Amino acid sequence: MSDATVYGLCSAVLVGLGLFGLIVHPELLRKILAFNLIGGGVFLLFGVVARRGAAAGFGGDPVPQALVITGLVVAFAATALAVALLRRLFQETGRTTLRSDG
Amino acid sequence: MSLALDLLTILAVSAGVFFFLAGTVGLLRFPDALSRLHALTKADNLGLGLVVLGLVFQEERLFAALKLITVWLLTLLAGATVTRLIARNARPAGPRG
Amino acid sequence: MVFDIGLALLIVAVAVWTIAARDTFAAVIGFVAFGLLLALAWVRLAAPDVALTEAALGSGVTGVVLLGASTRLRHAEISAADKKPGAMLRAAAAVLCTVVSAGLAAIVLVLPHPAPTLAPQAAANMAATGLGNPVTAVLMAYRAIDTLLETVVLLLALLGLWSLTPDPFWGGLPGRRHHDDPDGVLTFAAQLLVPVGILVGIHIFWVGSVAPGGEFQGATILAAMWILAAMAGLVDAPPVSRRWLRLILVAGPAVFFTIGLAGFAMADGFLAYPESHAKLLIVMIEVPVTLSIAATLALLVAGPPERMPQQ
Amino acid sequence: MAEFLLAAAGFVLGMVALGLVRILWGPGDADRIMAAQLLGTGGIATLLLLAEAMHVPAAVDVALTLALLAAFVSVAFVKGSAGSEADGA
Repeated sequence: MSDATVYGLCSAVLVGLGLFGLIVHPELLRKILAFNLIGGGVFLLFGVVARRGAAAGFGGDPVPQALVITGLVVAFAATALAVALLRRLFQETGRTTLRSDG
Repeated sequence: MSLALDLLTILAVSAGVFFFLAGTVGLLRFPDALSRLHALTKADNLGLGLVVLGLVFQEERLFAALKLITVWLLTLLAGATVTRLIARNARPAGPRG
Repeated sequence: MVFDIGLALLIVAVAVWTIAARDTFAAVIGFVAFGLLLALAWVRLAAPDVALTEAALGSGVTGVVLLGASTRLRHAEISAADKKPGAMLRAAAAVLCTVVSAGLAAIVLVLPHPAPTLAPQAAANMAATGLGNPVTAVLMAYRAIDTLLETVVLLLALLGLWSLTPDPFWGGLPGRRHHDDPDGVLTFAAQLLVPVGILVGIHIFWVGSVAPGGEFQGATILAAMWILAAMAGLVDAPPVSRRWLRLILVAGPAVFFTIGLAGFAMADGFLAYPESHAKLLIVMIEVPVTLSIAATLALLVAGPPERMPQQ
Repeated sequence: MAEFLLAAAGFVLGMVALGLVRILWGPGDADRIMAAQLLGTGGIATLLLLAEAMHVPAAVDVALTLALLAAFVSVAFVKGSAGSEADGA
């Protein structure tokens, strides 16, 4: 088992954990947090693929690494937008969940 | 020469790591927030300083050494500021009022 | 190897805490710790460029956005926390997520040998750009269209955020006005940290052509320094309707797009650079793009407008 | 030398892990922010040691970024946990 495989297994666990949080947490902010954990796991998997693809004198394949940088920036933009939506929902309805019966 | 420098690095880094241990023990064992704050910031910033000192012995370029020292100074400044702010907030809720 | 296993276990432990913590504020601290540890993992995976982005954006700035939301919603969260789904649903979710994790783990274990890689193509492309950092070369030349679209996505996210402005504050100032620190500690620290931080941000941006770093990382640090100055009450956000502000926001993507179009005339297609001037053109794109990204990120953190200039 | 520095990095990381217990215990926000502060300092030390042990000078830049951002996040944490009443004053 190589070093990269260790992080690969770690990323698999992260995706599962994040998915669990996304399903069971009723609060939207916790769902956003969980979604970011899934993102972290997926990006880490890209990192593992990049590390395994080390060639041409590079420590890792630069193409997946560049994709992860792009992905991190987009994930941040999505998080900021989601948080703004949540705050507006709270202003309008006083709720922080999507349940209408609460 | 290089052996002497290596020895200095090992000494300084070991001492630095020891202070991290001390800081963590304080964080875990001290009874109230203010004394934990005391243990943590003093020990850890000293620990980081010693680690930086040890690594400076390994640097050949001046710029790289200066960068290491900048990292430490930034951490000191941040630590001092945040500690002060936490202490101000922790005091009303603290054990002695 | 031992180090990596320890780090991976620690990352998983912090992730569990982020999901399981009762208090959202504690969960957000867990998430910031998670990002910090991931930055270490990226260094171990020989991806310092990603480590920089993770440390600055993934952990730091994202953490601040989530933290702001958690403190504003704190009282509401406490009442909502009682309405957890039933045991059956939780068990079913646990089973589903275990299956997903196991599937991914199995895929990781059977990844092909030798691993497929685009590194040789990226290396061949890098020689033509005059850049020394392969990741920057990929972002600015080999896959430049992705980067162009990304700057547009950031702008769209900001437009979406602004469109959530309550009617009376349309075109107003984002976020709350922070006042000077009563005993001046924060003001003092910000006055020292912000100039140093701006220097570091420019440094990280500038070394990006030859060493790990680049426009996204540099821009994130610049944005963070502006927000720090705002939190210390040193500066205030401008009203979002200001024309100069909007010019800064669109300058980066506009220059990027224009030089991309010029590629039809100067070289052989959209976003193609003539080999003799490739590096110059890339720097001409990167400077306004960095400024635009920094402004966009800072405004995304500041949130929708909440007050008018007179107040 | 590299092995020694890597071991030192691992040890500091272990201390960081123990500090996490403090986050789990709480009880107050102050303790949690302090634990985050410990994570920042320890993470920076680990990065600097890794930079030298793995011969990745760029990791020092990561540490520099982390030092700046740790200050930034900690200030935001303190302002946030002080609550809206302290902020509005």
